[in-house]
Amino acid sequence: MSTGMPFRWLRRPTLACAFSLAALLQGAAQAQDSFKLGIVTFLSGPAAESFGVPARHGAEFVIGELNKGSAPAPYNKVGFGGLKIEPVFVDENGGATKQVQELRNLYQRENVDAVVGYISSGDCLAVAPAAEELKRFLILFDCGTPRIFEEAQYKYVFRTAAHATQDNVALGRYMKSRNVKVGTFNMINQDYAWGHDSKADFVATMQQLYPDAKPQADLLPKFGAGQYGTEISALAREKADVIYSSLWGGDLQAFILQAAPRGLFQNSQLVLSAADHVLPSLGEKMPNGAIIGARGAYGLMSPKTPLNDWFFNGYQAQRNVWPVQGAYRITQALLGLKVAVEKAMEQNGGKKPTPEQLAAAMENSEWESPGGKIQMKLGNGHQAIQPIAIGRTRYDPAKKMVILEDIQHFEAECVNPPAHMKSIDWIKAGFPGAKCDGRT
Amino acid sequence: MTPVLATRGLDKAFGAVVAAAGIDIDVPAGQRVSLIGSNGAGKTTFVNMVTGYLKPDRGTIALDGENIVGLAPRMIVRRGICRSFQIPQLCVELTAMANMLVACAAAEASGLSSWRAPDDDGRRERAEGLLERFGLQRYGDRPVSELPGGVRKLLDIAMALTRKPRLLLLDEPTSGVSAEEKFPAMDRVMEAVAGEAATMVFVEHDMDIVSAYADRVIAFYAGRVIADGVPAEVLRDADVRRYVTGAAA
Amino acid sequence: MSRTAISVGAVGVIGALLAIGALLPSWLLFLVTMAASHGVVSLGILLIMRGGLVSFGQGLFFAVGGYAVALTVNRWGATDALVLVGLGGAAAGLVGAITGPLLARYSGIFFGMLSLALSMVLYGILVKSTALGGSDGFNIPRPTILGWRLEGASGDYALYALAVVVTGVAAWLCAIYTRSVRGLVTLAIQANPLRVEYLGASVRGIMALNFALAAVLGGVGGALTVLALGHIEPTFAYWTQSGEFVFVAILAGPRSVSAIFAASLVLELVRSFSNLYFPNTWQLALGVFLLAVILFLPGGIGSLGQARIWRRPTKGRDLAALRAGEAAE
Amino acid sequence: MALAATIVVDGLIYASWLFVVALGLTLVFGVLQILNIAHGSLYAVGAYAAASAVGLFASLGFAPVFSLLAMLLAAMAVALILGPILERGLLRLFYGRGEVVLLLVTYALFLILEDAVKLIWGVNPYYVSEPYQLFGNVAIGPLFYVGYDFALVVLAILCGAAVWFGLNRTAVGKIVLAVIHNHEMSASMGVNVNRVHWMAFTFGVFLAALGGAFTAPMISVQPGISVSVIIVSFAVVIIGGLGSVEGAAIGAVTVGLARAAAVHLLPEAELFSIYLVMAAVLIFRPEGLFQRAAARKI
Repeated sequence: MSTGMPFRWLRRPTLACAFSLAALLQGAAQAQDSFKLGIVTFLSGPAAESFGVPARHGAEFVIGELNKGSAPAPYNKVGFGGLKIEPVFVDENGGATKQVQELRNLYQRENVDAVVGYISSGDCLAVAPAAEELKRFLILFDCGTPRIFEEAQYKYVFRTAAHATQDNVALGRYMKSRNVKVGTFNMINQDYAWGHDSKADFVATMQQLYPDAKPQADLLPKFGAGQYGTEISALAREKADVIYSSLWGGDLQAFILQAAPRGLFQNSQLVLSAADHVLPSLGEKMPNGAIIGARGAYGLMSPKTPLNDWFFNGYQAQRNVWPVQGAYRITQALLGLKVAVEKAMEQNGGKKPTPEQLAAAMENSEWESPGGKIQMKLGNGHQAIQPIAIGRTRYDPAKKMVILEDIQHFEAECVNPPAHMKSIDWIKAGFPGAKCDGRT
Repeated sequence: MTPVLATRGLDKAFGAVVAAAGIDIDVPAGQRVSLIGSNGAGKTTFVNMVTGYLKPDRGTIALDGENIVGLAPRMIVRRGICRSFQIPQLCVELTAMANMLVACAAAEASGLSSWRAPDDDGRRERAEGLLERFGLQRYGDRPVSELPGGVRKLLDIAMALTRKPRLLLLDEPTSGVSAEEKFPAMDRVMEAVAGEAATMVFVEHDMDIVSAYADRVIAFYAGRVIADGVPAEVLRDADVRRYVTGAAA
Repeated sequence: MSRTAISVGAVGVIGALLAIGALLPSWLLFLVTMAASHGVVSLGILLIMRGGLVSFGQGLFFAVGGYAVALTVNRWGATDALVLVGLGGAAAGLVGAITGPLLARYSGIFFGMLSLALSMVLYGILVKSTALGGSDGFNIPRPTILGWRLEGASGDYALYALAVVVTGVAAWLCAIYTRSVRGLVTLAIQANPLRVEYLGASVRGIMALNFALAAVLGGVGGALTVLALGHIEPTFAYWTQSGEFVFVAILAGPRSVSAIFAASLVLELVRSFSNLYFPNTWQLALGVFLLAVILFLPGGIGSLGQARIWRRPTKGRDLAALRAGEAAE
Repeated sequence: MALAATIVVDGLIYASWLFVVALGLTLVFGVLQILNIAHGSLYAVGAYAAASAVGLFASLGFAPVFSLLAMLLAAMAVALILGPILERGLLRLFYGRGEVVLLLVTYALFLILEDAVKLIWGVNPYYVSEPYQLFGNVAIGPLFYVGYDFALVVLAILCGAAVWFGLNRTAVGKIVLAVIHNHEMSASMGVNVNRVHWMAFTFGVFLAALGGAFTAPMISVQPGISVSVIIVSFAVVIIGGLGSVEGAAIGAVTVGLARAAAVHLLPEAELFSIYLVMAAVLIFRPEGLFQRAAARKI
């Protein structure tokens, strides 16, 4: 009899359909020679330009280099421990409900081995318990809220970047060390959690470092407002030594474009907690002398190391612009994940690690990144601390770009709380245990 | 005996236009009253005041001796005054039967019984009976949008009758009905109304219809009653001939 | 379809879905849970829509139900899912009972816009409430059912079963309701509110009750969503969320209760797959899909072989009839 | 007093911006009975087009003052291309399906345009800085304003006056008013309703694009700018009364002043101010501030 006979039933359409449906429901089989990595970042919406797309470009550059094995030591092994990295990109735009659903789809339908993602704090809060519930490995790479590991404990969830507390503590310390006079300060922050939290951290820091400084205008334009004329009048009306803002992206750009011609920055020192990402695009429109943070030692404030040269120059060659915060942060996440995978593989005899093995390898680990050393010291070894730098802007007509000068680097322990202490309590207690310049 | 409807001193003005001035009308039970008058004479205003659509500036309206001024239309309906409309007010996408069921059920659309099916509690039988009485049973399953104008007119009146009203007000029951259908249609209406033992007031322009079907005629001019009596007398009245029927010229 | 047939059908469908759920892969199970939890909110819009009005503020009740549940869990430690779903529905129903009579005075686009404004005021309040996590919201632990904590794969299934049973019962009740005296009079209100008033019914009263029932359904949807998601945030009350509920209702068409859930599921699937296959242009793909459905299925998904209630189909008429309020003369 | 003056000036500048955007929305609603959610996307397209046009003019060596012309031409080009295509090619297919269906059609359009803009212009920001400094600075009391802000006020007044004059004093305008008043009757009287529809929609697109074009110099043109415009311009139109030019003006001034007062006096409340005004107006004047009962629209 013909050998085809046993498979004849396959030709019957219903059964074939059922068969392929079953295959679909099972999902693609997990490949053993590659590491499938879900990457979630804003590809549309207001955060795409500032953070999401630079992060995607950073990921593409780093993954390309890693898969070729051409990253510098100790990252010169191909892919993750020899496994080729296979990224699946998902847009973070669309709200927390959608993110939880898509995270599940990534793990359960696309069978990714790990997910690196999330810029929005709300999304991070929402997806962390979902990954924990599924017992799958998740790295949060960018979001700022300290609440994630201060309010809950996770086994499978890590954040490889410091939370937002260091941005504001470092700003305060920088002003203090540069003897910036702060009799009064005005604030303008977006009316949502990032703006509220940043403001609270900044005010608390100022109370410690400048106990006599008086807060004045406290403006809270809504997210994406675009028109700041009224706010600028209010800021100009109540003259203050310092104007603090945690605005970012398009909102920050619009605010600067509208405020600079009205002379707002001539009388007040502008202090921005997260602004390096607008420097390449704003260029000469960025006021000189603004004190800005980058949420890490990133971009123009990054340290001079071979690792950073590889990243900075490689990215710039590929994208024609220097890398900003988003690109750095995803890079430190990917390198941390690489270290963890390779460590786990050393211990399990070279197999692709399980989420449990990955989590064990990641916990309390340390690794070098282009922006400096990342240490998983908080949240029971799940939350990173990292060095940060603050600098002042100056437009350099010769280079046709904004440069940062008078840069000061802060060690991670100087601007981050110790383990088991909530950040806001730490600030209000006067930064106990902070180690600056190697001293406590 | 208390009249079914009694109005005293009804006044209504729209700016400078007087639509009703000192209207006193008593309608005893069982009477068929026709309201006549030229356009703008105040007939429809009278119907709208009695049914609560307009509130009179002054005066009282009593149903069986109880004042109903200021009540919402639905409360007046529940007390027993129902009406039809010059332009039939139907749910055109629903079938004729569904319209009748709505009419049977509407006043019960509160309380727990409103969760029961529309066909229950004898409503379907009631609706079928009325459709039959108006000769509309064959249209029951057709959406109203497909029905001719004369049928819509009758359906509109049938809906007003579902609640066994004490007083039925018909606003121009034969307008838009072709000349040859008018009398058969009115025959149907009178027969059905008689079956429900309702008192009836109808606005009408066709004096042949008025003569044939009304027990009593009330003529309006400029918001006032200018004549009131049996049809033959009123239609002979000089003022009525001058201002209403136009036969004087 | 008679009411008995509907009831038998409802039991059958719920049973079948419970059985199917055991075979579904985990990601799809969760997606269906979300689709059901959101669909039940759109079911409320259907109730209002049959009376000729469309609410663009159901996010208000979705959020009230969700926050009521999440706060009860976090502040008072109640964890029983059944109790919590009831609580979410009751809280939203209470708010609906207060706002319903106010909103029932409005017709057409004004009703829609006022409901939208109210939901946006709640959104603003929630964003401002730092104690509730502000715009980031907060998380709640997995609930329990009769003392059993819903964890892992079996927990996922239990949440799916909860959503299927609760929304199934809600759909069954709505199907009965639309075939009741009130349901029929609601349809008549859509066509001719004046006449309904002249038949002795209170149009505002009926619409206010429909609105309160829709609010309960919104709250139940919010509660189910929060329990399965484990997270709540102010975007529950944001206008885009409310708009999505309306979209599902329109996608389903005004005729059928079950079509709502089909529409909700289709929307979730399309969004999910377009997000994966076109990460850069998923909004475009979604938009094209929505246009295509509105264009080629004017009666909504429900017009695909569905028993008609009290009316004959006239092409394209149903949606025209959604034009709120105006009496058809 | 100085504070009150500041609030008024700030409020009026914001109101001018709102008015230009809301005017197109209310006009489109008046004529086509469409509450156009994609209006914000058309605003964004206008901003992007202006950025490209100003860039082109600059590269051709035109003086900066011509950048205003470039922005105007950009808005016109957007309107003439997108207006007829969207109205004839898309919206027309859904007429007679009710306000809500059309609302959702424009929502789908909004989603499509969001990504289409990204495909055409990418995600990098564009700046149109040339026009912003054309008018220098103006000092009012102790505060400096950018002269361009007042140019926006002039633009708003010009737009409002042109639309009002066009509707009430020209033959075409009277036809449009007739269509607004009664579609069926004007069609039966021989008015080419189709033509009025696409022309009115195109003009609405023009106003949206114009608003975007003239806002472009003040902002960084990038993805996401459309969303914030939609709801505030909805609020303006609802507050003023749907389909009314005067209403849009009153609504814009109301919202502008309310917001300015909130920012200066009670910044915590800025987020709600617009919705509270909108809810209050709807509760006390359901048809909007400027809609006479059963009055004709516009």
